[in-house]
Amino acid sequence: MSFVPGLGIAKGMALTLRRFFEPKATIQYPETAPDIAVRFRGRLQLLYDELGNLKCETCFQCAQACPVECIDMGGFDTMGRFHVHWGAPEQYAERREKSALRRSGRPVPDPAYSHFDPVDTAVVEGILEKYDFDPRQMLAILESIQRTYGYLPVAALKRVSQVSGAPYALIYGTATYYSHLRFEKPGHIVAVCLCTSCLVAGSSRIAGTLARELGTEVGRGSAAGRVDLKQLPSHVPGATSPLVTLDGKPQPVTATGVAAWARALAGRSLT
Amino acid sequence: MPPRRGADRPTSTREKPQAGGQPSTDDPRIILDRQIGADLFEPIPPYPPRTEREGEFYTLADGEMFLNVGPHHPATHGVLRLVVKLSGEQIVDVDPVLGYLHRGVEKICENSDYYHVIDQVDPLEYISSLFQEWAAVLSFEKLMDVTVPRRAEYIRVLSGELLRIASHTLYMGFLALDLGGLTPILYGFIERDEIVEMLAALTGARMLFNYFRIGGVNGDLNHEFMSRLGDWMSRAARQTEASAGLLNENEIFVRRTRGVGILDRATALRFGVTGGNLRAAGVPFDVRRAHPYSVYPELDFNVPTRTEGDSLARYLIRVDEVRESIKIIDQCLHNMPDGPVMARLPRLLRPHPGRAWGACEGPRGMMGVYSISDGSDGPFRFRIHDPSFINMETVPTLLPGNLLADTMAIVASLDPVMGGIDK
Amino acid sequence: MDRTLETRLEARLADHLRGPVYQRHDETEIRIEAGSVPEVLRILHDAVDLRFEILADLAGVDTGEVMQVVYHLWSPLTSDWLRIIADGLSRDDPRVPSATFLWIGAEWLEREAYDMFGIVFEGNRDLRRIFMPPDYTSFPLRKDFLLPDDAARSPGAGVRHVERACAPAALADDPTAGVRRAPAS
Amino acid sequence: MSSVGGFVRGFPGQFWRRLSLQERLALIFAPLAIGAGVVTVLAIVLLGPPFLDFLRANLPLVRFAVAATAILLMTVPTAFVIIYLELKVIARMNLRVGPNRIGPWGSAMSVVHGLKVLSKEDFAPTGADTTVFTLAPVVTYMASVMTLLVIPFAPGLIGQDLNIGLLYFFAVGGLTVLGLLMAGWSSFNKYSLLGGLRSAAQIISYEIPLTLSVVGVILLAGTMSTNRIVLAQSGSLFDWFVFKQPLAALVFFIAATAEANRTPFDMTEADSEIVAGFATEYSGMRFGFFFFAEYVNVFIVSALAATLFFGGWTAPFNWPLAYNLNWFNPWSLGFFGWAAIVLTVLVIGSEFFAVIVKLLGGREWSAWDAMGLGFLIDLVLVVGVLGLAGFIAFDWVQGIFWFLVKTYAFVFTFVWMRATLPRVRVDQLMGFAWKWLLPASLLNLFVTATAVVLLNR
Repeated sequence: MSFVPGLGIAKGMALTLRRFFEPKATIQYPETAPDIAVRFRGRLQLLYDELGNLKCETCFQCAQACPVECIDMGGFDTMGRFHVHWGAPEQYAERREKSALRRSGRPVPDPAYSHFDPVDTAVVEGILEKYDFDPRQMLAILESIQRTYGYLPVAALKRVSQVSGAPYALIYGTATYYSHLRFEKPGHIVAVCLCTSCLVAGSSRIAGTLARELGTEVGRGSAAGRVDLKQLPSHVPGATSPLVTLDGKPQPVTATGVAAWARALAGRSLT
Repeated sequence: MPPRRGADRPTSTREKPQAGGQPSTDDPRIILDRQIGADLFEPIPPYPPRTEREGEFYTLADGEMFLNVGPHHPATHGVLRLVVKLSGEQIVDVDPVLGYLHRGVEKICENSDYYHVIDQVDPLEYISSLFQEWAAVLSFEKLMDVTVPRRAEYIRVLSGELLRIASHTLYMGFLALDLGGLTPILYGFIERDEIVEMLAALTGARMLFNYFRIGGVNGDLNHEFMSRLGDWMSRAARQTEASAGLLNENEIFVRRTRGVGILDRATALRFGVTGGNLRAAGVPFDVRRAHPYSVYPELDFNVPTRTEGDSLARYLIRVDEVRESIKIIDQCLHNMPDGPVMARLPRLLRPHPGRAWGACEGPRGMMGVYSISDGSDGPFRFRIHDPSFINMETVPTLLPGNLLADTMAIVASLDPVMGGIDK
Repeated sequence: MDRTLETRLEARLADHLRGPVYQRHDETEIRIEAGSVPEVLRILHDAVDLRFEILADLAGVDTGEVMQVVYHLWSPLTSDWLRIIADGLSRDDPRVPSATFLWIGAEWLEREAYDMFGIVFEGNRDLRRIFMPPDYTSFPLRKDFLLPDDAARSPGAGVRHVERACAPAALADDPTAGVRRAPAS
Repeated sequence: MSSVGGFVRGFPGQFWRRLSLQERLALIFAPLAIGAGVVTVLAIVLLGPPFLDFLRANLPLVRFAVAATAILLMTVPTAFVIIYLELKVIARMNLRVGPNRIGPWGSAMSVVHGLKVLSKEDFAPTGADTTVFTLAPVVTYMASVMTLLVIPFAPGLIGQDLNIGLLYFFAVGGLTVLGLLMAGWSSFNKYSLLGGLRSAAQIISYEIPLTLSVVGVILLAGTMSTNRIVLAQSGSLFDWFVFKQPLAALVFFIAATAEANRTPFDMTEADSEIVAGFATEYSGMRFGFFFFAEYVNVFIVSALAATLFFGGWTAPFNWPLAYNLNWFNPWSLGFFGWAAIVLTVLVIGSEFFAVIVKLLGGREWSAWDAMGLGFLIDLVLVVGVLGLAGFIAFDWVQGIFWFLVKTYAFVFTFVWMRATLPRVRVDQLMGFAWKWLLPASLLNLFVTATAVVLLNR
């Protein structure tokens, strides 16, 4: 406070008067767009690529990261399979069952297994026991689960998520990354015999055609996961070469007709 | 259920005058109608006092009256409700009523995991969000024995001090606004907006930055931020001086604030007040110096203190702190190290069971977080200590004896943020 | 981590400590009985070689089995935060002597702990709910807190302050008292 | 309702129900209109001549009525202008833009404010004393408008040249506080009560230095008639009383600020302390009255300051060139002559400017826009030319010009202070009035009186 009475007031008045003529700070919004920072994440949106396809790969990372767990999503992943992420309540129930119980004694509703084919998830506990619930060994865990069930039941994955505490997105990402892990029961098993006589009869070309038509390789599940292509361990006695079996029954397939047969099989299995 | 105290006290001032002849009803609307003209406009709670204090507060001596300041009052910060007992315009006693903004953040945090806690605490003191994050992150890092890269620490200090300046400029504006000055608040907002835009370029958000991470920060310095910062730093000091010059020497302002709401050293210590309000009372307690927690030991700044402890001192302390913060930002820019901004951490955070207390110096004082881990993926107990809470607690001590006109001046000079007080 | 603090504490508070002094990072932690809180705080505040002047925080904790009250103190003489855990409060009727005789500021902190945990601080002159509505019947931060049932039980469900004309004491006995009913026409 | 229902149910109801709404309205109002017209014509025919005689008999009354009406009507646009000024100036001082959407540069903003206030619900709170509650704004508004009666706008342009003009001014201006007190008391609200009492205390304690500071001027001018006070200052800049009475001018300005409840003395509606003071419970047009009264007060106080200390409508310097238009008799042209002149000037001028605009503006100006702008430019130009001519020719135009310039300079100062200064506390306000302003005005009065006595001897 200055000693001259009124000096401070005069200074203030002078300041405001100067500001009266200075350029203004207002941004006339509709006319002049505000310059928004590049990193500004005020707006959430799904991106589309130049072909107009949705870029979302249904990796569930966003649903996992959402603090209030308000994201409830579904969509096609890279392998063309439809998946749904159940919303907040199931989140709490599945990921936090133990902790929620421990923390608040709140009666946690049954995990939403009714969404899936019911499988006995007790085995999963055993498997996790073996890997001592360590999410870092997720691949091994998933492989042994697939060895047990023949595929990866989503119920089992949810169970893994909830017991080991690993985010579902992590498990799901691992499961979708490795192409030898699959989410569906194999529908049909097509086996090709590669014994000498069959090779002579051109079964290798047949195997190649089958693999091409079914979109897979020998020893792998097909992309749609519905047909498995395998190699017969040994020639069925009394069968004609080249020998191709469908679910164990020999099929009358020739090197020329195999393509049509495989297409028909794929079509049939798709229905 | 512990027994409630004073539940048996006589409800002398609370007898509703029942209109004669009408049957008594428990329909609140009818009760309301009957109260009209009686004590409907008295903020007396319709139940017997729970404590001696409440009882004596809500009993009027003759010549006194109650005045409800807030929760919807032009000058209350947030939804604060002060029940003021007046005789004339003299304040006899005050009873702050809190809880209008209570969200139960602690419970929410106990039910979410460590990643989610960080932006659950953001809206607490929405004017300076980074500091809650900082406190939480400090305590979590202690829980998990994480060491933060130096660059990350420097970025934390940089952004934190920027936000401190933003908060203080807003504080000056609000203080002036509560004293009836229209202009400083807008200058404050203009300056804050520059800083906030800057931080938006760095963190991606204007208000609730979810920027600090356990073991670092989310995202490195970028060119846009640096250019905006340089542009601002070139005129920051001048701007601050100009905005402060509007008030510092203004006779009216000085007369309104000098000697008003004196919080002396002993009382401040007994209240556990921290931050600028304590330093204005002459105690040089600044967590950045008293208990260094980041790279602050390497930085050169001093802790301004004053001895008066009145509203003017509290205001001037803020002005000095803005200058200090500008110094700190300058140093951060000059010796900003290279390197990563995040420590390498496992994807899944499950600290061993333990307890940790992290505290940092926010614009309003010490912002502390006490978290207990039980080995799961989320905190078992998450306790937030908010400085505004204690600052607000001093109000019933500071106000009595002053005039009603000083209510908002004193409250504003304590710089409360209801979002933090009500948790 | 300040080793000398440990020795000083043990020298001063030998007969109050429950278990050893625990130190980690820049925190020193001691556990005491609920009953000995006033003496311990008094010693910590007044002793010339301790001088813990500033009450940094006062928190209630519900471990599921017992209740705790946790004090954090700061002293200009040491580089450690001091944490005092008053342990072993019964969950049915948790009671602790108040710290307001040293720090007035503890009053509202204790009110908050009472509001959230139901911990009764004996000697606090103004121990009432601070955040929750005055007719609230349960304590939110307890681990056995059940949200939906509680909302149903709370007599103040959706009823404004002015409209309610009944004492919380009565509510304790009859939870449905004061719930707004249809006007008797 | 029942009677109407019965009417509708009866036989005429059949016929009534067949009509459309417009027909019904016509059926109701046409007879009324016809009747009213007939009555008017009869009244004019029968009572016209004696009425005219009556008017001629007492012209002063007529003149007074006309002046009062004109002043009453003048207040509203004045308030609008000052409100707009306040919005815009404060905004610019806050580094904002201010109203800029409605009307050119947002100049219609205050009008829209007025309409909004008019269209708002107007209710009285439960428990309020409705009669007093309704009367209060009217009292305030009328009190502030009545003071305008003695403000000389220009030579000969004054509501009523009372020889006790100043006394009248302060007497009536003091009534304002009555309205505020009524408002604070009647609207069953503690904030209002505090505001009313504050305003009472404040205005009572500031009336005294205000009046005392003026007494010096009265001594110098030797009269209380505002008009003659202005005449006493006529001449050059240095005949203004502000140079003879600087202290009085300062005291008057400060006290007048408090009198008009302007920042830094706006105790009565200190929004950060007592929500809106006496106006807390008011809404709609009742609030509008208070709102207008405040700004009319600003105008009045500025006008009085200009009148008493800054020479009112007198020019600051002697205007060299002046010619009279007495040779020109406007009636000689007759109505059609005037119409022809106005039309030609407007139409031809607008077309001319429209062409210019079109040529300069090029594509983006459509023909209609160009014509609109041309018309505006032409109008401005014509008005400017006429105004200049009038300024040179008629001294009352000059007077109004200088009067408005001075008054609005003061209004700007008030707004400027509001944009800058915080509010003083109520006890400091009182202390300032009694400890500083009152002694200062007394000192000034003493010195002036002594000087007058000595000089006259």
